[in-house]
Order: sequence, then structure tokens, then C-alpha cells
Amino acid sequence: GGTTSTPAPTGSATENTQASDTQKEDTQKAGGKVVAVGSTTVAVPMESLAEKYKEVQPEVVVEVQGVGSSAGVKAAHDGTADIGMVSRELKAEEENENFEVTTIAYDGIAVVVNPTNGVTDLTKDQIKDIFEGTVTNWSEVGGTDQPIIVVSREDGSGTRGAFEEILKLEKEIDGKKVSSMSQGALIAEGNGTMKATVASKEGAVGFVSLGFIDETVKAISVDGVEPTVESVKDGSFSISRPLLILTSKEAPEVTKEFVDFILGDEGQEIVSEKYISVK
Amino acid sequence: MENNIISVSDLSFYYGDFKALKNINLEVKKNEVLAFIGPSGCGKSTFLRILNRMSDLVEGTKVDGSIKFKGQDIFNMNPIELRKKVGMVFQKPNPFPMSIYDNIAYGPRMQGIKKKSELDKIVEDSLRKAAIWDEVKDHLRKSATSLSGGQQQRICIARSIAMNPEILLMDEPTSALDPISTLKIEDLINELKKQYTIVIVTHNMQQAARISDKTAFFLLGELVEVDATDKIFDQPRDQRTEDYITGRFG
Amino acid sequence: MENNIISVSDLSFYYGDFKALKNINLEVKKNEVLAFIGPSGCGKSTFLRILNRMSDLVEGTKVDGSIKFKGQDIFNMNPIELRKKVGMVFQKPNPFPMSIYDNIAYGPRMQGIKKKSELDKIVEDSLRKAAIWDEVKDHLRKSATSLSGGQQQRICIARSIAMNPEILLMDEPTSALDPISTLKIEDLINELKKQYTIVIVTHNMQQAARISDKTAFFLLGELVEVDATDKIFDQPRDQRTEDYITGRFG
Amino acid sequence: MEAKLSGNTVQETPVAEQKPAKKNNNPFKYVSTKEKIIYGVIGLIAFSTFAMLIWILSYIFMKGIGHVNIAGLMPAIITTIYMVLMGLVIAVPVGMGTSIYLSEYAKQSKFVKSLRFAIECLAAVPSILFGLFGMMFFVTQLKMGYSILAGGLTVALMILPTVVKTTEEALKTVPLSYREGSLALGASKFATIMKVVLPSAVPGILTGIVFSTGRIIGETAAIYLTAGMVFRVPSNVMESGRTLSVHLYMLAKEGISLEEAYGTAIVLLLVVLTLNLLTYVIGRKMKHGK
Amino acid sequence: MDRIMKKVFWCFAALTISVVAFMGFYIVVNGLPFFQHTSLWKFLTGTNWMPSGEIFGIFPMLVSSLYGTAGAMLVAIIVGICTAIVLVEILPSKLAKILSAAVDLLAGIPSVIYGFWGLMVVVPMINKFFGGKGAGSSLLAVIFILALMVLPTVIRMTEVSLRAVPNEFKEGALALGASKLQYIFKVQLKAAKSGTLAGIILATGRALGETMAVILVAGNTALLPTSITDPVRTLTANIAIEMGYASGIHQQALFATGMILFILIIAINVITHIINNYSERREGRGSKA
Ligand SMILES: Nc1ncnc2c1ncn2[C@@H]1O[C@H](COP(=O)(O)OP(=O)(O)OP(=O)(O)O)[C@@H](O)[C@H]1O
Ligand SMILES: Nc1ncnc2c1ncn2[C@@H]1O[C@H](COP(=O)(O)OP(=O)(O)OP(=O)(O)O)[C@@H](O)[C@H]1O
Ligand SMILES: [Mg+2]
Ligand SMILES: [Mg+2]
Ligand SMILES: O=P([O-])([O-])[O-]
Repeated sequence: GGTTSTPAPTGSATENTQASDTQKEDTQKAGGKVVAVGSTTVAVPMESLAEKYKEVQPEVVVEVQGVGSSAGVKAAHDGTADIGMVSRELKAEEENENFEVTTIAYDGIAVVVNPTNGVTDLTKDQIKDIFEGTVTNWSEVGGTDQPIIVVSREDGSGTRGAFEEILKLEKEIDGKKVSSMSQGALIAEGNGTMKATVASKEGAVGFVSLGFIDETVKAISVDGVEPTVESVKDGSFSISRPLLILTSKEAPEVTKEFVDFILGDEGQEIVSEKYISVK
Repeated sequence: MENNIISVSDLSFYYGDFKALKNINLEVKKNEVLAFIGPSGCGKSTFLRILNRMSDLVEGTKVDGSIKFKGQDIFNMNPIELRKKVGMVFQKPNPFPMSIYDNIAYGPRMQGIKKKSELDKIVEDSLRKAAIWDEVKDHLRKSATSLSGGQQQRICIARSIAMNPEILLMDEPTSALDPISTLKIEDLINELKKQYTIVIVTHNMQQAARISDKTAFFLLGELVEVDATDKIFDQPRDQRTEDYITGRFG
Repeated sequence: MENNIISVSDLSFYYGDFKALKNINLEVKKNEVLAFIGPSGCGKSTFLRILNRMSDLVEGTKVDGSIKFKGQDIFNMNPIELRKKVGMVFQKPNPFPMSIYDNIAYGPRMQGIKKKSELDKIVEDSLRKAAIWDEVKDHLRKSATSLSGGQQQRICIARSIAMNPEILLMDEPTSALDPISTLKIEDLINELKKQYTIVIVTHNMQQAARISDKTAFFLLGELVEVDATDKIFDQPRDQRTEDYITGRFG
Repeated sequence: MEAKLSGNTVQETPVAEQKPAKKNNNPFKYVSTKEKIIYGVIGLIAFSTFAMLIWILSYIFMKGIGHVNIAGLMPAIITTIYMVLMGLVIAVPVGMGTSIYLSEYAKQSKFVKSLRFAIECLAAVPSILFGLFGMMFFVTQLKMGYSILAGGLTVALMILPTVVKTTEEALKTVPLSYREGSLALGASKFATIMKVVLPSAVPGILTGIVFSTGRIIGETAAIYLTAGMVFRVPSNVMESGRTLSVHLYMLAKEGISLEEAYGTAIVLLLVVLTLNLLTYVIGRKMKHGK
Repeated sequence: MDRIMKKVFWCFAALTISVVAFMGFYIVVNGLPFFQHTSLWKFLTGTNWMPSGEIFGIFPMLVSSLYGTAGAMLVAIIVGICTAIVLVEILPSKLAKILSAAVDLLAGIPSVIYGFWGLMVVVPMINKFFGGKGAGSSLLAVIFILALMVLPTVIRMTEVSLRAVPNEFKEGALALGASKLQYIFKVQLKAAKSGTLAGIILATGRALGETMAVILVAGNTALLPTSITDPVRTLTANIAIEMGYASGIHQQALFATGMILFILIIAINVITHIINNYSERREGRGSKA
């Protein structure tokens, strides 16, 4: 894995970034590229961070690929990426001592429904029942008589993993722990599709990262607590998880500098707009 | 006059602005073999194709004058009915890509004949009349396109005969064939004329001489002369006919 | 013997297992017009195409025996060189889809002639010899495929002539043409024989009679008889030849 | 009995003048009711095809016409061009060379036939499989990362069978008589191919290239799995980029800015339309050039 | 020169072949180990797809892919052939030319646009008229979009082969007193059979392989559909959706899915090939007799 990974003519150039003032163009071309691959959730703040970083370090290019948490871990391990983005705790088999895991923020997962839906509050158990498919009509949970359309994320999604874990959406089959998510659920690929799907189907319910909430969908209070940055921060909204990045311990200087930037004041300020900063 | 199965009077035909046939007058008697000869492009095919209104298929054409089939104006007839009575055989044998049997049965089926025994009979009769029954009777299910050119042409003739037409139009039916097949078709025509009226276009003057009762000579869209075949070949009235026949032309 | 430009001895030819030519022996003299006649499928084209080794193009064939071109075994020659000396004209006129000029200049250019004036001269000469110069001299840049069939065939002849070959092979060069174009090509052949040796395949016995000095009759892959044309047509030695010529055959 | 010589004075035939008119005015005069119904059904079905086309196009144009932002889409447009060039530069020479070998040089043995068949099969393989392969092999195994290079190689692979096949078809349409004519003039095989065969096959080959280009432009999954989705003008082939189609897919997925999605769809359609038009023009030119 | 160029062309061919072989090999090698984990039979017939629990059964997706393809082809064949007939035989040639160009345009529209349009227009419409568990995202939507997408292929190939039917057949039929429709259905379509069939096969491959447009309208539920309004997930969608999230055995399972798809497509090709060869041989045998 690790350092040799960064593709193309990089390698040597990264060492003398100091020479950048004399050979600015050269370094820009040859040197500073940081590739971040992984969670679609983390990709959102990462894009903003990359954007901001361009002002701080114009020579460094940050590429962000939001393809999914597991892919992020894999890309980091095999060296395709400098930074792996993960929106859930690492699984046991994903742990690797050559890599460093850094929490860059905390995120809430909000249950969302179509704005036309009258329901505003659900208990954790109700949510569990809905997503397991035992409750199938909104009238059973205080809404109008309308079938519930459950929308979930694809298998392997960090958001889904965290959501299932927190709500204990799990069951055992042949001694194996498997997700108890209703199999009849529609599958939306990525946070964006999830939001778009819920926004376009009246009876739909789904879950997205807090960072994706806007007026096209309605976030539900859980056990009476509204999902906001504050409520997640003070722990009253309990469906939350860390956003992680994975870097090689022998990562090149550019990558380390970018990570430092994320964890620094400037970086955390950007993160805290929609997420909970680690500070 | 009643003896005339076809009477053409003052027929002109245009492809767009081009006048391909100029004021043709012609009569065809029942059970007669009439040959059309003339240099390439003189309008033989065009004329033949008007007789069963195949000319309708070409866009932008115009007809003047009249053609009567047994006294009835063909332009006022349903062309489908007309074509059933005036069959046509083409220069290149064009059997459909189906079995021999289906080729012959195509027409009768179209007319609603469904009964197997009836169809069988028509197929056999037609193939016999076209002098090809013996050659194909054991492979009626074989694709007609796999036969030799000469056999294909006889299949096409049989296909026309199966419709029980009154006239057979043939447009250079042997020009794509080898000499031996040609001979067979010529023999067949001599046989068929007992029953049908035949109008045949040919490039080959020997052929015209061999098989036709009357010959019509076309030149540049005009019908120069029509007369008994012997007469046309031995003592044509028109100088142009003579020039053409003696090969001193163009 | 020295006068023989081609000597074929004991030539057999196979398509796979099928023996298409059987022990052919034949000599062709310089400046002679030799016609091949015979029923369809008898091997005329096959034989002709061996003479300039176009037969190499067909896979799975085999040759036995020898052919000498001016004393040299053609199977030991570079076929490209052979074909430059033994030109060929096909049944269907096949000009390239380029201008008339480029068609004629194709061969010379291939031989490395680049100079405009030189090419111009060759083009004009060849077209003149092919008796088509006057018809096309004003549109040398026009596409050759837009000409009439007869003109196209003469272009193809000119194209061969431009290579300055010693022999011209022609495979039914007029069978796709109308009678008037045919006449023109025949006249042309009579003209060309002053300079070239010509071997021509034809279906048309009249044509063979009109243009050739000698005629060879093929049947089922055998060379039945070859002799002066008059003799073949008036008093053939072989009964089969007579049968074929009098049309009483098969 | 006696046929009259032509060229006589024109007779008055009032009927004659009506005939052509009659013929043209009512083409259904002798069509049976049953056939009229069949005509109606077929016509309706055909009409629905074109109605659908108009529906899609007009829907997208109406919704997006105010949101076409060419400047904003520049990175995607440029990435698309890169991807097309890369795919074509690799696949076209290799593909053409292959089909020339297969159809002009190789003996038509069983082996060659099975090779041809293998290539044909590959032409039918869904592009997602190419994406799968490209992602595992180019991106990960060869460590190219998400890059224009990995994407370009993947799409090149994807269109290669198409190029081979269309070229072969085009070569097939060149009449044997051209080759014979050239060879009979003492031209070598290579000269024959270059001077006579290929020029006559150009329209067909071109169609294949345009078709392949269309496929690259329209491809989504195989490209974002290999070239990634970074929305920026790539400065070299090792960088990631986002093509128009991928961009549209991202926008459709995100559902944040539907206007922008419609605008992108219009640009994408315009690119395709231009391409179609180009083929048409070139095709016509070739025809007339002949 | 000739010989050198032959070598050069040979190299290109060899390159193509090795690339083709390598790709097939690669997919198989990466997919095969999976069958130590789950047997091929279980994989094909299993009805549960739960990667988190390492349960991999693609039966619902296999069925959905086949339903979607079959349904789309049924529509596309009928509509396509009718449209081609109208273009070739009924409309005046000028109008037909314009409409043919329009068909080309239809063929050139990227699949993601079809998907997008399907998502925005077709899915809500299906929801409005039929409802369904996926609120419009359904097998029906998949069939509709796929049919539309493969239609141009069917139309074009049929059109080309109808046009290629020699005019002699038309003349022959009409000269026998056939009406135009009788000619079209009894002679022309039969004569154009092989080209039309080729178009249908091509279109089938495309329908089976289509990914993005399907993902957008299918709902992607990995359950066996019981009604045409049920949401479905196809084999291709399965790969595309989970590829980014898969690792280890899950990833192998996706490769195995790809392998199955690969085999399906090749099977279609082989069958066509055999049918083609068979009919060719039949004709060939005839011509020798
Ligand atoms: N579809 C058409 N459109 C325009 N002109 C045509 C058409 N068909 C034939 N012609 C012209 O009409 C004239 C007569 O053609 P026709 O085919 O009747 O000649 P022909 O005597 O049969 O010749 P051939 O012996 O070569 O068959 C020719 O000048 C020809 O160019
Ligand atoms: N490529 C080939 N493969 C196998 N057999 C062939 C091939 N070409 C010709 N033949 C066979 O060889 C024999 C001679 O054919 P050839 O073409 O020489 O005849 P031909 O005398 O030129 O006939 P035609 O007058 O019809 O042109 C025929 O039986 C033919 O079927
Ligand atoms: Mg004619
Ligand atoms: Mg021959
Ligand atoms: O895209 P995810 O953050 O759900 O893995």
C-alpha cells in the first residue's frame, strides 16, 4: 500500500515543495495531488474542504470521489487513494496497523419523509418497525392512511451500516448476523438519490446524513428530539456516528498537510457548518 | 375486333418529363405470341409493364391514351384484379425465398384457397404445364432459390400459371440463362401458346424468330412496325426495322 | 514453337476435391484472338483466371501441370509481375470508384510513374486505343462509375492497356452490355488484336465467330477441341462440339 | 390485325386525362376494409414511436432551455472530449488493423472464425462489465487511480469490438470486383487495400467510429468506475474527470439542482445531435464524391 | 512491403485477441473463487441477497433481468417492425428519410437521459395510474424505458433489411395480384428475416446489459417481483450499485454476477450463431442439389 501509491510523476517532487516559489508551475503539475475516495457522506464536507484548501495551497489539487465507504477503505489500502473516507466505524477485517484512522467530524443520521407527510415525530421503536417492514401504513404511526414506502441505501453504505447498528436493525440467519432491513425497501444509491427518492414519492421514508437535509425533504424528530447540529452535539439526538478518514502512516507530505488543515481551525470551521466538529 | 384481347390506342407514357412511349397503337389477339424487339432503352419493358399496370409502382409517371383488356379500360380496373388475369415473368428469375411449393401456392392462397388437396392439385398442374414437374416433384419443400437459373425461371412461369391468367407477359425471360435453359424455356413457350396469349420482350432476334407469331419493333419510344414475324424478318416495311435486323445500326 | 506466347501442358485444376479442369493442353500464338466457348460451368472462367494467376485468390485450390508464358513457368513467377503482362477484363465492368483519369492512371502510378505529363500521355493513349477518348476527354475528372455499362467496360479495357500488357484476358466482357455497346467492344477487339494477344470467354457463339481466329470448346472441364474458328463452326471434328454449336445439346 | 404505325394524330381521349388524376387521388380505392384497419393500426404504432421521441426531446428542452450553462459545464465537456479522443486514438487503429488482418489476410479457417465470433460476443458485453474490469484492473491493479487514462483505456476496450465489427462489415461491402480489378493490374495486396478497398469502405468505417463516439459520450457506469467523478478540467491523463453523462447522472442522483440537470441533458443532446449531423454530412459528401 | 504490412496487421489482430481473451479470463478468475463460498446452484437459485450477512442469491435479479428484457423486447419487436414497415413501404421516401434520421437521433440519446426522463416523467405517471409498492419505480417502468431504448436498433435493422429485399420480389408478388400488405407480410418480412433477427438479438443484448437507465427507474429492490408494478433490481444494476461498496467476498459475488451476465450474453450469441448456421446450411445444401 502506502506512499508509492500516488500515481504518476509525483513521487520525488513532493519532497521539495519548498522550491515551489521558484518552480511554481512545475510543482503544480508534478506534485501536489491528494486523492480522497470513499463515503458519499464524507465527500460532501470534503468537497468544501478541498475548495477552501485551494485558496490556502494553490499548488495542491484535491480530488474527491464519493463512491462509498467500503470502496474508500479499499482504495486507501491498495494505494489508489491517499485518503479513504468512511462514514462508519471500521470493521474488524478493515483494521490495518499501517494506516491511521482520524475522526474529522460527527454526523447525525436523520430520518426523512416526504414534505407532504403529516407525521413529525416517531419513536425509535416505531422507526425500527417501519424499516423492518412490520409497520406498513402511515396510519399505524399517527399519519394518514397511506402505504409506507421504505427507502434504504445499498449494502455496504456507511450511513446504512451506522443506521442499522444504532437502531439494532439486525437479526440472525444461520448464526450470521444480518441486516433486518425490510427486503422490500427501495434501494437508493448514495445520499443524494435517497433524498431525491423521498422527495418524489409521497409515502416514502428514508434516512440521510444531516448534511444533506434541505427543504425538499422533511426530517422527523426521534423520541421528540429534532435532528440538528446542536442536538447531536449535546447527545440528545442519538442516531449519530463519526466521519473518519484513513491515511497511510507513510503518507506523503502533501497528504499530511491537507489532513492537518482539516483538523485545524479553518478546516473544522467549515465542517461545523453542517456537522459536529471534533473540537 | 372481338378477337382482340388487348387493344392499345394512342398510348403515351412519361417518366417525369421524359416521354418514354409515343402514341402507341397495337392490338393483340388471343392465343398469339407477340414479340417486342428493339435496341436497349427503346421502351419495350416500359410498354410491357403498363399492360398489367406494374408501371403504377414507379412514382412520377403519367399515362395518356387507353388500353383495353377484353374491352375493359385497364386504368379503370382494380389493378389487383387486372394482374391476376395478366401474369408477368421477369428477366431475372425471382422466386420468393420460400419452398417451391409455397412459391406456386402463393397466388392461390392469396385468393383464399386454403384446402390442401386443392392447392396440391394447382401446384402439380402448374409445375407440369411449366415443364418442370419431373425435375422438382421430389423436393417440393426445397427452397426455390436453390434451383438453377433455368429451373427458377420455369418456377416463376409456373407461379404465374397457377393464377390461371389469360395473358402472360415476359420481359426477356431468358437473357439471364445459359443456352440450354433458354432452349427449354423456348420449348415451353411454344407449348404454352396453345392456352395463353403471350407477349414477350427479347433482345435476341433469333429467339423472336423462333417463337413468335408476330413481332413488334420499337425504336426510341415509337412502335415502328408490327407484323407477322416472317414478314418482319424477311421484308420489313420500314427502313429502320431493316437496319436493325441486319445489325447495321447505331 | 517460339511463336507461342502461352503454352499449357497437362493442366488440371481442383477446387478442393472437385476437378474443375482436366489435363488441358493448349497453345496460344502471339497476336491471335482465341475464344473459349462451352456451356455454363464447363471451366472457361476457371481456366482464364489461371492464366494470370487470379486463381491464387481462391482458397483450397490446387494446380497440376504447367503453364509457360514466353517460355517461363508462370507458377515460378512473381504473380504481380505476371499480372502486369497479362491483363484482365471482367464480365461485369468494374471501374474503381474514382475519376476516369485516376482509373487509367492507377496501374502506371503503382509502377512508380508520378510525372503529370507522362501520366497524361498514358491516359490519353490508353483511352484512344480503347476507342473511348472522344466520349470522355472532356470529363476525365468525372467518376468512372457514372458512365454507361459499355463505356465502363471500355474504361476497364483502357485501364488494362495502360499497363502495356502483352496479353489481354477477357471473361465474357460483353455479356452485361446492350447490343450496341457490344458491337463497339467487338470492333475494339478487332482493333486491339493488331497489338495484343487476346483470350476471350464468351457465351455467344455468334460473337466467337465474329471476332476470334481460333476457338476452343470446353465441356465439363475438358478441352474438347481447339481449332481455327471457321473450322470449329463449319466442320468440327468432335461430335460434342457439333451438338453444342447446332444447339441440340443437353 | 394490322397494327397502326405510331405518330398518328393524337386522338381525343377525354377518359385518358382523368386517369392519372384518379390514380393519385385515392390510393385506397381498391383496399379492403380489413386492410384499411391494418394500415391504421400499423400507422398508429409507428406514429407513437415518433410521438415518444418528440415527447422526450421537447420535455427536456422545455425544462432545461433556460438553464444551459456551457461555461459552467466546460470541465465536463472537456473531459468528455478527452475520453472520446483517448478511446478513439487507441481503439480505431487497433480495431481497423485487426479487421483488415482478419478479412483481407487471414485464411478463413475455423480458428479465424472463432476469433471473429469471440470479438462479436465481446461487442455484446454490457458496459458495466467493462467498468468492473477497468476498475479492478486499470484503477486498482495497475495503480492508475481514478484517471482519464484508466477511463480512456476502459472505453477503448469497450468500443474495440464495435470498431472491428463495423470495419469488417464495411470491408465486406467493397465489391470483390474492385479487389480483382486492382490485383489484375499487378497491384500488390497492400496497395490494393490502401488505394481501393479502404477508400471505398470509408463511409462504413466512419459510421462505426461515430457510433463508437456516441457510445463513449453516453457511457456512465464504466466511466465513473474508472475515471472517477471529479468535476474539474483535467490537466493530464492521470487526473480524474467527470464527463457530461456522468455529470448528468450525478445531478439526477443528487436531485439538488434539477434545472442544472435539464441544462446538462440539453448540452448532451446537442453534442449527440451535432455528431449525428456530422455523420450525415460526411456520408453525403462521400456519396457525392463518388 | 506487402509482407511487413501483413505482419503489422497481424500484430493488431493478436493484440485485440489477447485483450479480449484477457478480459474474459480476468472476470472468470475473479469470479470463480466465489463459488467456494456459495455453490453455483445456491447462487443462481437463492432468493436472498444480503451481502452484510454474506448471503448471496441472485434469483430475483436474474428473473427481473429476464422479465425486463423479455417485456421490453416484446414491445420493441412489435412497435419496431411496424414502424420499419411504415418507413419503408408506406410513407413517401422524403418523409421516411427525415423520420429515419429521427430514429437515429433516438438511438443516439444517451441512456442516462432516458433514465432521467423515466425518473421524472414515467415513474410518477406509473405511480399515478397504477400505484405499486415502489410508487412507480417498477418492472413496468424498466420495460417501458428499455423498450424505448432498444426500439431504434430494431427499427433500423429491420428497415435496412426490408429495404435490402430485392425489388424483384415486390414485382413478382404484385404481378401475381397480391396487395401491398400481402406482399409486405407474406414475402418481404420473410425475405428480411435474417437481418431483422440480427437486430432483435442485438437489441436483446442491449436490453439485458443496460444499467444506468434501469437503476434510475427500477427501485432496485432485490426481491422477486410478483406484479408488474413491483420494484425490481437487475443483474447489471446490482453490480453498478454495490461495486463501490463491496470488498472481499461481496466483491467476488459481484464478479460472479458479472460472470453470469457474461455467460448469458454469450449464450444468446451462440444460440443465434447456431440458428444462423443451421439455416445457412439448409440453404447451402439445397443449392448443390
Ligand atoms: N424508372 C424510370 N425513370 C426514368 N426513366 C426511366 C425509368 N425506367 C426506364 N426509363 C427510361 O425509359 C426508356 C425506356 O426504358 P425501358 O426499360 O422500357 O427500355 P427497354 O427497351 O426495356 O431497354 P432494355 O432492352 O435495356 O431493357 C429508357 O430511356 C430509360 O432510360
Ligand atoms: N470458387 C469455387 N469453388 C468451388 N467450385 C467452383 C468455384 N468456382 C467455380 N467452381 C466450379 O468450377 C466449375 C467451372 O466453373 P467456371 O466458373 O470456370 O465455369 P464457366 O465455364 O466460366 O461457366 P459460366 O459460363 O457460367 O461462367 C463449375 O462447376 C463451378 O461450379
Ligand atoms: Mg427492358
Ligand atoms: Mg464464367
Ligand atoms: O456513502 P456512505 O457514507 O453511506 O458510505
